[in-house]
Amino acid sequence: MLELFGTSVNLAPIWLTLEVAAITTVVLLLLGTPLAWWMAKMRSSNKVLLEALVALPLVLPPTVLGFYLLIVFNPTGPVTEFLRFFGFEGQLTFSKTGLVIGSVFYSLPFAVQPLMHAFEAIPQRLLDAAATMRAGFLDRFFTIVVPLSQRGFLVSATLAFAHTVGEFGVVLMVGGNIPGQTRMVSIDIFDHVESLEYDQAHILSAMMLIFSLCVLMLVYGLNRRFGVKVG
Amino acid sequence: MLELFGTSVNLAPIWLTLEVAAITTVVLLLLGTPLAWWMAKMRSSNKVLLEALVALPLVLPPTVLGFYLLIVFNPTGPVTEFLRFFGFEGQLTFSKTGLVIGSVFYSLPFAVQPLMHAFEAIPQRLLDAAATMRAGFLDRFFTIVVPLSQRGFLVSATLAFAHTVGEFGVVLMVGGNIPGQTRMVSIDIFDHVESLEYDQAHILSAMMLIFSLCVLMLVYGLNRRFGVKVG
Amino acid sequence: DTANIAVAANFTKTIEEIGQLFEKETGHQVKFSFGPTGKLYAQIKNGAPFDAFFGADEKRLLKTAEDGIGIEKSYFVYAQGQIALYSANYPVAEHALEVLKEAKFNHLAIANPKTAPYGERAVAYLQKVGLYDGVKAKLVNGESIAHAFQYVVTNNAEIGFVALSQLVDPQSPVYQKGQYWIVPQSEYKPINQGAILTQRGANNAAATAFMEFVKTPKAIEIIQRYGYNVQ
Amino acid sequence: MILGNLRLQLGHFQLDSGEFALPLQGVTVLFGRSGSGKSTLLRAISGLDKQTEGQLRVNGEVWQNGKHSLPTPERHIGFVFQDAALFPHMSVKQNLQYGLKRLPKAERMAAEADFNAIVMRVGIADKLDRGVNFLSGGERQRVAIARALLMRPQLLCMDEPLSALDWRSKSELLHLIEEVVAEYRIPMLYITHAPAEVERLADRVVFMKDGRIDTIETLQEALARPDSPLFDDQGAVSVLQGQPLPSEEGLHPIRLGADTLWLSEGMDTQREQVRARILARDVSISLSEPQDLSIINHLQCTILELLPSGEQRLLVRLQMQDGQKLFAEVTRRSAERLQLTAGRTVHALIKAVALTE
Amino acid sequence: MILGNLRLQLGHFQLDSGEFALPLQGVTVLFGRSGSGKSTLLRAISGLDKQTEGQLRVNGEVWQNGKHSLPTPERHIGFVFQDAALFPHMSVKQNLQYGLKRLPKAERMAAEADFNAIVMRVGIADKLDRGVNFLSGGERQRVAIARALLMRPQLLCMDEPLSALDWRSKSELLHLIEEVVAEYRIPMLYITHAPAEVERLADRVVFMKDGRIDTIETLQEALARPDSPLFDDQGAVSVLQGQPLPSEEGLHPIRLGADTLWLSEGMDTQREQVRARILARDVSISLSEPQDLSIINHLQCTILELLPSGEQRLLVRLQMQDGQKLFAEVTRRSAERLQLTAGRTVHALIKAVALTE
Ligand SMILES: Nc1ncnc2c1ncn2[C@@H]1O[C@H](COP(=O)(O)OP(=O)(O)OP(=O)(O)O)[C@@H](O)[C@H]1O
Ligand SMILES: Nc1ncnc2c1ncn2[C@@H]1O[C@H](COP(=O)(O)OP(=O)(O)OP(=O)(O)O)[C@@H](O)[C@H]1O
Ligand SMILES: [Mg+2]
Ligand SMILES: [Mg+2]
Repeated sequence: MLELFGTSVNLAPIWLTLEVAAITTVVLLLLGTPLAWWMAKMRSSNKVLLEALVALPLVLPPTVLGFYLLIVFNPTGPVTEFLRFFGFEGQLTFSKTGLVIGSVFYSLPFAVQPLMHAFEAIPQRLLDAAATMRAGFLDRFFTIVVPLSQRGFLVSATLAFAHTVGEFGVVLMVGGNIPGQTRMVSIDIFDHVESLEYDQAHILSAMMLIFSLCVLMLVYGLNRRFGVKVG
Repeated sequence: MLELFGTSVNLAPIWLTLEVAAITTVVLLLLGTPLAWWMAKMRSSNKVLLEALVALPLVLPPTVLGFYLLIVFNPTGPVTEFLRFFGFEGQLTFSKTGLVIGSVFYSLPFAVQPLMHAFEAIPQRLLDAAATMRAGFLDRFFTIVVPLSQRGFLVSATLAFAHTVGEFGVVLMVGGNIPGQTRMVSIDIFDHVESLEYDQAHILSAMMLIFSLCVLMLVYGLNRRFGVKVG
Repeated sequence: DTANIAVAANFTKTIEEIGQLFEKETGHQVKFSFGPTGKLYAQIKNGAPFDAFFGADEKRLLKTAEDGIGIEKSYFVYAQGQIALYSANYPVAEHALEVLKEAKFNHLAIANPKTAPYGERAVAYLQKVGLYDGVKAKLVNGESIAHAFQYVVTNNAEIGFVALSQLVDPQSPVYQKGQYWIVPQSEYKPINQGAILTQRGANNAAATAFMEFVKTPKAIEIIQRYGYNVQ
Repeated sequence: MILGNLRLQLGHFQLDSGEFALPLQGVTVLFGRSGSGKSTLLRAISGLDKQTEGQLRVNGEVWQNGKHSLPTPERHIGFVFQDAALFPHMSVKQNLQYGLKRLPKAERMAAEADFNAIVMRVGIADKLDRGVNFLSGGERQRVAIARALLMRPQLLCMDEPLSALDWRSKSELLHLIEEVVAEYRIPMLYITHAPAEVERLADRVVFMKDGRIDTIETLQEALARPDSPLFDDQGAVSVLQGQPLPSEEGLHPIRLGADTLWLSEGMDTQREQVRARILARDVSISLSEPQDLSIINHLQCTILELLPSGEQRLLVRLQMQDGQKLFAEVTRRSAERLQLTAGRTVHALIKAVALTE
Repeated sequence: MILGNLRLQLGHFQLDSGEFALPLQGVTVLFGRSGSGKSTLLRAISGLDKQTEGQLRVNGEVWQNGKHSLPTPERHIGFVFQDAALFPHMSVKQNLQYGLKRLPKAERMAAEADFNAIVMRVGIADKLDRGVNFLSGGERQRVAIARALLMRPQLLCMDEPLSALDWRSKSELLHLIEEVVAEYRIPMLYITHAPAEVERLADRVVFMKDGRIDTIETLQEALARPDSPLFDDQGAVSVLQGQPLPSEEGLHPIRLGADTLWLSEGMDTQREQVRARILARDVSISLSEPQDLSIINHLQCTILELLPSGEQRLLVRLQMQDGQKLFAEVTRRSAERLQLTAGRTVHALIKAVALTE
């Protein structure tokens, strides 16, 4: 609990949000990097379909997305069964895992698009040159691609993080709003509004607004200065 | 009413959604074009702040945005008073006007960013050449800039339209869910879920999913083929 | 023990107060997840880890029993919501029916009659007293009773049917401001808010204890203080 | 006259021309290293950069006064850019007509009357209906030149119009520009890096350095010094002016005072004056009038001076009988063997084929 | 030997080399118009394009067999790209060491021992700690060449390594590459558009056309025809090979059989053979041995044939006393005046300064 302008603010949802956003960002970078690389190198017209699929969360209502994730990740559903088969225990939804999964889907375009653009901007010749100097694929990836797409990774990570922080619909559906476990800031703001605690809602909203603005300015600053494409 | 797979679907929210999305798109193009032009020509570091502000709806929870729009747009609030001064009658909330204004805020980045990129890609020399051929500013804008950013306008318009169609939080908060007036598809889906009418929800969601996918593929197809940057 | 309990959003403050008392007296822990009743139902149906479900109506609670998730014999009505007509400027305390009949206001806020019992009862009452057709065009639907209340609080609707609990809470932004009129309970079918234990909660000592605790006079006192009736 | 003193700050680069005066006739070439501010100065003169400050009067009209500047559309100039800057969404014809439509009525009528003549002159009459993206680089520049000419500008600016072209298009277009200059007599400001273009076109050269105007010289002055910036890896160059004579036996003579210089390449005999560009290394020296030699041009000259050029070579400055100067490059060894000294009369041998008009 | 037959489809472009065999020694130049598939062939040979199909054996090792191809890292080649392709996030030294670290131990030790020698040779010893973005174009290419040499490749590929440089860096680097070729004796595949580079470096020329190999000729064969694709706007060119002799009085003689050719530019006298490139238009013909003339080189030749070249010019093919062929360009008028006919003995006059090694 924190006292701010005479109003006590429960910090647990903030920490949880930051934690989930951090984990989501890591997961997104781990999954998004190969996906973005693959997309960057694709030439076929499937690429258009894949790009559209990745971008889908940008235009779908989050509650709709959340509702279907809820159905797909149902503990008796096929996805969970499949994972059980590999020794997975526990449940995908209504836990931090659920929050992370939901956020990963929701923030996917924000992570994949800047990475893809960064990868596309790496001149093929540099990779060719490395290949003639006896560097294999992974060697080239880590010694040439990664250092040269630093800014792409940074933009990707900050956008994914910020977007997860601002996430509401999916998280509410998939997470279940359990205090300390799945209640994130955006839901908390809403609970405050519901229970007529407008002061707390205002304070949390202001914090979120300032945070988002800072993150975006960072991203666009990098973008201007280093020519990383965003979004 | 439409019978589909043995389930009756109310079409009114669909028509309303398309109408609001269309109006929003027009408004966004009208407002977004000068804004995007101004931003494309800006060199100062304010540009970063402006870009961040325009992108804010991408990372803020829409319900939070909606809640504050509700406060700002109230009929005795300064915004409405200001509009009254110019002869505006009626109310911003609970009307198509409100839906459009809310959607304009929410879809702003989707309209402005592709336009800005399209404008930035127009070689200054073409405008200079036109100036030496006695074309004034507006003349140049309509005879050179607009035709050359056609694809940018198309991407801008389709993304703004699709995003408005998929809009939920803001519209829910500001609209008042009045059947035939402000009940949009995304809210309708939500209501069906709430009242356990899952069949209708599934049908509407599927329609929306397919629609969004088509729009995005169109956009990315254009993007690939004509090099218009998206998002 | 710790119990996770899903609670309809309108009951947020009340149950938090009961929960604190409960934790102090029994040493058990309770965690509340708030949300719209329909969404909570969808979550429970898809495996949400809730030990008990305090809804805003009876229908969706009993449906869980039908689905084999809720334990039918644990079902009881823990509170009855009371509808109040509130306005900041109209003399509803004395002349509620006249105000409704004249219908000089622009907007009358209610909760969505399709998804929220408060809204449904309000509409039923208006129909019963023959005023529905007169105000039909002015109805705006909040997604929940809290949302309807936001419309009134933010001045977007001049008048609205809200929950008595939202008016008598000392933290409420309209506490002792404006006027309200409690619709006599005899005029509408009681808004029975039902609670049910889930299969998951059957073996949870905290959950079962809490179900009983809500029936104790101490709890009832709190419930009544927040403006609900208890049978 | 163009009278001016312009300043313009672009990022870290500062243009500060200093006071300058240029006659509003013939071709003025802006010459200087990359980044010396040639394009920036030309853009400042054209009013294309809004931040320009200073003074500029052209033909008595005020184009720039402090921060106040006459908008480009009202300056009545033509501009040809390095990459032509054609409007990609218009056909060739539409590109040409873009400016026409914006001329006042009277001028428009006159310009439309010229349309066919100019289009023929520039050699794009058969390409009017093409999309500009289907033109070669050379054709694009032709359209750009026609487009600028059609506006009947009082000043024609060209910023490296040939530098993006291959050598064949370059030489064709250089020829075209030369003819346009002679025919339409529009004063021209021309930027180039190529000494060959300067030697062919320039009446005067504005040398730029670090954002300022260093010197303004006539072409003859600029070519007189052996260390002229106009000399590149091919070494020193002389430009001789003469009157074209009717061709004989497939050769094209030029009269230089009493002498005749034979060119193997054709030229426009309608013109009063033509220029021949001669590399110093293509000029040999003979003490006597040589016989039995495939070299046709033997011009009698007087040695003015011997200038060292590199380690083992000398640049010999010769004066021809009509007073024009000619450089010859010889090895020290030859110079010693032939005992070349200032004042001696010699024969300059120039292979006819080595000349380009 | 390189034995191959490679196919590669890129969009609408189809490479189909046809069977070819190239000795794995000396410099093989790929020459052809833009878009003829030179780069594509070189990339196919290097294994940089995964879709390559066909056959390729290099020194007996199978590099490509049908769709199966040996990965580039295992082909042990070096590659120098047009724009150097230095890693921008590394210093010069790190760029040079990138490949070294990936060599097997024994080779690495040997390469590290060569490090200083190569770095000195290429002239970048004082730039090792620089960031590569602070290098000039010429310096970048030097680093790229050193980087490739350090890998001790069995084949060195260069795709237009000089085309992005200014003329001064071009000539310095051409010199360097020539020396590297002579010194390290690494077989080289070299792409260029510039005839001058072909004439300086090539042992044989692969002419490409529309995605196929048109012909493979030795340099002498390629230069023998008057319509050789290697001749550009400067016209026909001859390349004479000779032994360098010690310089005298600042001039640099080359022995061509019994004759001596004097160059004013220095060359590496350690080398067994050097080449002199002579433009036909720089060669004049005299019937008698001329006196009093600043032209030093007078070579006695026999006229082999007279070939028309343009409207008013003739190309005279001469045979020198040591059997090498030399082109001279003269006007028809001169040819008639001097009565030049095949079989006649004449003197070819070449200004010393006009030679470039
Ligand atoms: N818009 C700009 N913002 C910042 N710096 C600029 C801008 N335009 C040009 N410059 C800088 O101004 C300097 C002069 O540029 P300018 O184009 O006038 O040179 P130039 O003499 O025309 O060179 P070049 O021969 O390469 O065309 C350069 O250092 C360039 O980097
Ligand atoms: N990745 C690619 N996809 C499709 N077409 C390609 C690709 N790379 C090259 N091409 C096409 O293949 C043809 C041959 O290209 P290539 O680069 O081999 O020519 P080149 O002879 O090296 O030309 P240049 O002299 O201009 O370098 C060109 O028409 C080019 O457009
Ligand atoms: Mg310039
Ligand atoms: Mg190539």
